[in-house]
Amino acid sequence: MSQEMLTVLETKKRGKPALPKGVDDDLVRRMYRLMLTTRLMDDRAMRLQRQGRIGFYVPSIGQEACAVGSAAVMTDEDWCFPSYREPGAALTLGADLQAIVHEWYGNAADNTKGRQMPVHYSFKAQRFVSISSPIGTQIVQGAGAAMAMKIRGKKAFSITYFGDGATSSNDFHTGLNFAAVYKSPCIFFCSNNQWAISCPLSQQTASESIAVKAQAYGMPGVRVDGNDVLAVYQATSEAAERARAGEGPTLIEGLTFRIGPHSSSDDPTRYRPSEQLEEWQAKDPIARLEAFMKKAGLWEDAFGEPLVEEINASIAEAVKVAEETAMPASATLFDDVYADLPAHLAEQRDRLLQQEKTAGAAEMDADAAFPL
Amino acid sequence: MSQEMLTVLETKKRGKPALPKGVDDDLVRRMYRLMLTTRLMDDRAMRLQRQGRIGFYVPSIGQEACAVGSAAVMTDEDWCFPSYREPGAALTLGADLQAIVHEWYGNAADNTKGRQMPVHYSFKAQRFVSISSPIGTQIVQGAGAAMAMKIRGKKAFSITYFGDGATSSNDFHTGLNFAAVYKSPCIFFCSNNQWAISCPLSQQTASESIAVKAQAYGMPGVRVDGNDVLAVYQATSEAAERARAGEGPTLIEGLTFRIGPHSSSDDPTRYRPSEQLEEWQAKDPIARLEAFMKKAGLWEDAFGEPLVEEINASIAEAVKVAEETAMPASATLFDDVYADLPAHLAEQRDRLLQQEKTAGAAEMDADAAFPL
Amino acid sequence: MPTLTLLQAVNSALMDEMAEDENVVVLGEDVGLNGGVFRATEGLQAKYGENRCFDTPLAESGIIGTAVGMAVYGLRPVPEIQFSDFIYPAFDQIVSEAAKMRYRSGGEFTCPMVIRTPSGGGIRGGHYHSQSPEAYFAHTPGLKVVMPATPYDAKGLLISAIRDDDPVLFFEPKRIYRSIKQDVPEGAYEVPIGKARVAREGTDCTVVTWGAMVETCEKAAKQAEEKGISMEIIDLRSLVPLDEEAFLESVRKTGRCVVASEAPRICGFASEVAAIVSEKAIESLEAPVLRVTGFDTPFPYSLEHVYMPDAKRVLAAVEHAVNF
Amino acid sequence: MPTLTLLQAVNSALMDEMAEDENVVVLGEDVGLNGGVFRATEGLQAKYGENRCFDTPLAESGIIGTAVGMAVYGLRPVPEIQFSDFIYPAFDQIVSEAAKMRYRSGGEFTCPMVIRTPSGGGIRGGHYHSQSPEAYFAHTPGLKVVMPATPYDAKGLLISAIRDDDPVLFFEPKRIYRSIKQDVPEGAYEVPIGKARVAREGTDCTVVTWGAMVETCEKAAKQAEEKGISMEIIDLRSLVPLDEEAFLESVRKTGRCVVASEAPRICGFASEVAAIVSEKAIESLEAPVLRVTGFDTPFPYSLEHVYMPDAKRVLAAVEHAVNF
Ligand SMILES: Cc1ncc(C[n+]2csc(CCOP(=O)(O)OP(=O)(O)O)c2C)c(N)n1
Ligand SMILES: Cc1ncc(C[n+]2csc(CCOP(=O)(O)OP(=O)(O)O)c2C)c(N)n1
Ligand SMILES: [Mg+2]
Ligand SMILES: [Mg+2]
Repeated sequence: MSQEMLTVLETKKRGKPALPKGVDDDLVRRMYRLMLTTRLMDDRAMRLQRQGRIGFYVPSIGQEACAVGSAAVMTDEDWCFPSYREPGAALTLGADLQAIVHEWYGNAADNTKGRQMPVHYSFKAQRFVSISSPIGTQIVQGAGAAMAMKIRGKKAFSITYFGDGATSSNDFHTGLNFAAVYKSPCIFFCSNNQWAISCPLSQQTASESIAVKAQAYGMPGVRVDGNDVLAVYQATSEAAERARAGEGPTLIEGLTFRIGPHSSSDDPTRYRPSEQLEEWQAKDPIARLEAFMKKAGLWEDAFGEPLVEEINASIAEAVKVAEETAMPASATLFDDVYADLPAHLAEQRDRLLQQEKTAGAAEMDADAAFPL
Repeated sequence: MSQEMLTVLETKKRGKPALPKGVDDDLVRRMYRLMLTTRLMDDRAMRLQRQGRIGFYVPSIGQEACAVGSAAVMTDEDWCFPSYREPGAALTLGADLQAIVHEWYGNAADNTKGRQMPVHYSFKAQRFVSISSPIGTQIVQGAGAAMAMKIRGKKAFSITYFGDGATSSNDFHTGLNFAAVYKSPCIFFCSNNQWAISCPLSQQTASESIAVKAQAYGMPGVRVDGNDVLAVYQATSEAAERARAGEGPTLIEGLTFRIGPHSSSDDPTRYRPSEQLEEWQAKDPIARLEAFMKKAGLWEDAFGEPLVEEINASIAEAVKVAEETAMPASATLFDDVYADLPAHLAEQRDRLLQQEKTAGAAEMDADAAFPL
Repeated sequence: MPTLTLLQAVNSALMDEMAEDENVVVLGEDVGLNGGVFRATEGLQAKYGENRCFDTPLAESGIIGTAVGMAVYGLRPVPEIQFSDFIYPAFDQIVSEAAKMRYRSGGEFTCPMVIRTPSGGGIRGGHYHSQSPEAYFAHTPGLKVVMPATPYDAKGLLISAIRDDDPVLFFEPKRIYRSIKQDVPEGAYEVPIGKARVAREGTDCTVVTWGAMVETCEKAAKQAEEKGISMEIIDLRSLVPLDEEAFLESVRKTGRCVVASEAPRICGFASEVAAIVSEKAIESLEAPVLRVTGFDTPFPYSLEHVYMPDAKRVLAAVEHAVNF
Repeated sequence: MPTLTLLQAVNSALMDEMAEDENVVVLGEDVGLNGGVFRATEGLQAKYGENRCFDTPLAESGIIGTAVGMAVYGLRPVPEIQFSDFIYPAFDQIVSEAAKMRYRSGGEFTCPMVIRTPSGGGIRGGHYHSQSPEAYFAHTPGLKVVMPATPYDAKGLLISAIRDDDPVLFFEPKRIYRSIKQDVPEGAYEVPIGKARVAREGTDCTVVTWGAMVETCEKAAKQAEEKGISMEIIDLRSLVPLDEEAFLESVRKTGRCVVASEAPRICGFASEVAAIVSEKAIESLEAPVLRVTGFDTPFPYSLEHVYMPDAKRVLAAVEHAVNF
């Protein structure tokens, strides 16, 4: 296993830099826009959380290239099993900004019906599978979906996202092992941001890298500069080709960094050295893409402030609509536990509605706040 | 990762073969005797099972060198976390033959008090930790014991045994990962007998070997000829030195073969090619050690039939004593659930004893038999 | 109509549903060439190929986790857990993922799958081949929990479970895998999930039970009859959803209720039945609601026959209730 | 005597027991430098070093599995599971290993450890930061299950749990981590495991509860008082072993019983209490035994306040029982 790392953006060659196979000028511009949108959503959501307008948030600042560059490879046949740090992938796959913002509010228009905390999206139309909080569970599910594709004879793949902490989970092990044994068409994308809440990578694993872990399963492992969206695209697209050709799974490690706190409840200054933060702030994936685009002659003036303003305006509009939307009704509590409502849930629902009539609705505890 | 495999017994050198570091003539003879005892116990137990005198059995025929060669490295400070295929390790650590046979019968003298199926031994005095059926669970426990040794500042190690199938388990992953992160003094010994009931190794993992999996955790992985007791000793003893020196864990893969059925309930002819069996029967670890001992001038006539007869006689005697021993009393059902008997168990016990008095004791279903 | 054992009925249901719906796939340890260690999946791989019935690596969390992924994608996996005692490594995937997928995604993603697993004692399997873990799953919203007591029900319930759009835990009472035979129709039929069965009519005492304990209770009923006590046996067939009315109606008639189950007592499903009866039929009760269950100890080996509730213990409780 | 929150009381117990017994070690995700995401382990690493309080890789099965190995070897590990919702990957190690170690080895090997974990809802944490999984463990022979409702009990029970020779699940009601303060002695003291507490005396209706629900029931009791109903509240403190006599005695006095718990209803511990009452105190009952519980749905986010049993729901049940 070599520790080398794929990088594309800062080529040493002179002249107009070449684009990886499959990437054209438009795609570069699209990816820039997607990364910027992701960043601006994060900025806005973190402020909404501080203002007490939404309950919780998980930013992905600094990691946008991993999500966008890899999801850009997907077609309509491919499925995505994300973690909570891939809003960039959701946007790339076409998820609606308004739908995203509704989810932050958990209101009646949220397509998860206010059932989960903010950032636990579900976008069926985009094959962006419902996010859960338990770390790692999606990894083996992604392997299962890929097995299903193979059983059905599809030329498609699943891509599963997770963090460095998740490589310690049970499901990382079984997911990669099952995928390799069945040569299933899947891509395991680890966004190695080097921290799992307060635990640095060195407390997570003693291995040389995340990519080297692929050897334990007999699959290729690739390490890529995770703040280089073109490198991420290239590595993912090579893995996708292998998957579609029936050559089985790939583990991709995107080396990146969590610029922000773990979540809106976390204070990284308690545990994280500021030098490391500064080092990685200098490698900002959006700034690096901007520099590349300028060098490659792809930059347009409209990509500066005007674009920021345009995106911010649509986020503001979505927030406004979300805040004007009602909360889900009590009776919806009992929907979707099963396809049909069984008798015991009908009874519980009826009793609740009856009680709301006689004693009034339950009150929200204004003090309740998510501490983590 | 090289696929090379450590072998010692069949040296190409002429003359009296050299013994690995730490092995003297006596130890060779002792290991021969232990392997032979293990084999003869298996023979006898399988016949007892066929005769319906014990309920179940798991033979380790063909794998004796893995258990004996590795356990021979242990001192009184080291702990063993076995699977069900290491009676050889129990004997090597000094477990009493009579205690082993009592366990097959699950009688009142069995030190597990008839609580578990045959071969689920527990020998506290030998630091041979209680065996459970769920595959893999002991691996992470072994890592935990080693962490405890480190916390206490002991110069000792734990050794954990498991099969190739167990490498797919959650606990393999977490056990090796925790051990490597904490640099704990432990040895993970995989007896790769190439089958997990009816599933061949190729359905278990796509990796080049078991040993290569060590790289995923940043620890050394060693492949050793598992039918070569001296090679097993040498690899284990090198790992033990590393562990004691604070250099952390080692994964050892002993390549061997399950000559018998998975258990007394299994019929391998349903799924296993006979050529593979024959190939491995030719590599019998006891026969190979005998040949080595003859070449090395360590063989004595008494090691032939007389030794077989002596061991068989002591097994026969132990069987006789076990069969004359009563079964555990009903009231013992409620002991050892907790250190003290809580009120609800006292109540359940008293009601049972009362009922036995009035309605008679429960009857054993003569037809009940373990199907697997 | 062929006369089948419960095991053969399970096999027959799988054979039929795999023919019916190509989304149905079977996976697990040793289920392929070997046909499962109990032979429940015998012949499936030969008939439907390695794509539809296949062995897995030794990891229950992987079996269920990949099955969740397959189900979310659109298949109808029927994973086998070799013994229900080995389901615990998969607990997280079942409880956190399969059970909550529909709810947490607002109904966008679903997880139709049937986890088949032999459960219960009586085969001299000790701690780890004898447990009855159904209560863990009954306590988990989003899961259905089914346990047949007869070959006919085994086939019909399994077919219903496979066609169900939600995750179903299907516990097979392995003690009676081969001991009971019954006429079982060829071809597919459904026994609805959520509908109990009156296994035996009676007037003096209701006994609520499920799985292999139905047979034990029938034995007790015969002995009770000799003593002039008429036992009514309700075979729940499914624990979630539960056919409360079936046993409440019976208790209202008999005025007495005994619940019999192999599992440990504390928080077992027998406690749930007792709680429902004490909430909804207390005015009809002429005696305490009694539970006959496994003891609150791990499942033993040598004393298995003492541990497991037998006809004697059921009868003693029934007599106690009737003479109260 | 210092006035401490429940969280500080937990921290104080850990501080004291680590000083007392060097076999006590604390491990878990973020418990070291960060002091735990709730700060329950704050200062332990600084005081006792990285050998005695340390962070682990992100794997609950590894946290508990290694703790089992440490306990078997002779330490007294106190692993933290960051949220009880994340305990399921460790379910196998808890249920198959820790719970059965003493029994299966005939008493040769033991597994003294305390699994500390914040549980329950009320912090707007949705599905995966709000569950009350105590019934799963109460159903598992070999485990003890403890849940304090006050700072004083939290410290005393945790110390007892650490000194206990068997594995203890110690659920910390995170909703009241910081909201209740109480005088808590400095230095070690024990509150015995298996002894309930009369949280409030009353004559008309017994309410059995535990954890954060004790506070909710106290609120309900005040409202009931205004309506002329006198509620007696029994705080169980430990579910296994259970102080049956405490609530049976109360029910014999009041003739009425309501059981209140946050967890889903089916097979929850409330059902166990109801079953015991209907078995052992039925003659004293003047009303059905009622359960006030979470609904049998996954735990929601936006409708958390509707899901969780509040004082209104408790009061409605009490009134129903009293007016029956
Ligand atoms: C099974 C489980 N254990 C613990 C947690 C609490 N937790 C939430 S995020 C997190 C760290 C995740 O780290 P990593 O996988 O590196 O992802 P990142 O947050 O860095 O993107 C932890 C421990 C959880 N959600 N699930
Ligand atoms: C968790 C779990 N799943 C399934 C089983 C059933 N089972 C018993 S042994 C075995 C195969 C084990 O294979 P391996 O680890 O290679 O050990 P070997 O038997 O070859 O020594 C299986 C599947 C089990 N005991 N535990
Ligand atoms: Mg991370
Ligand atoms: Mg094997």
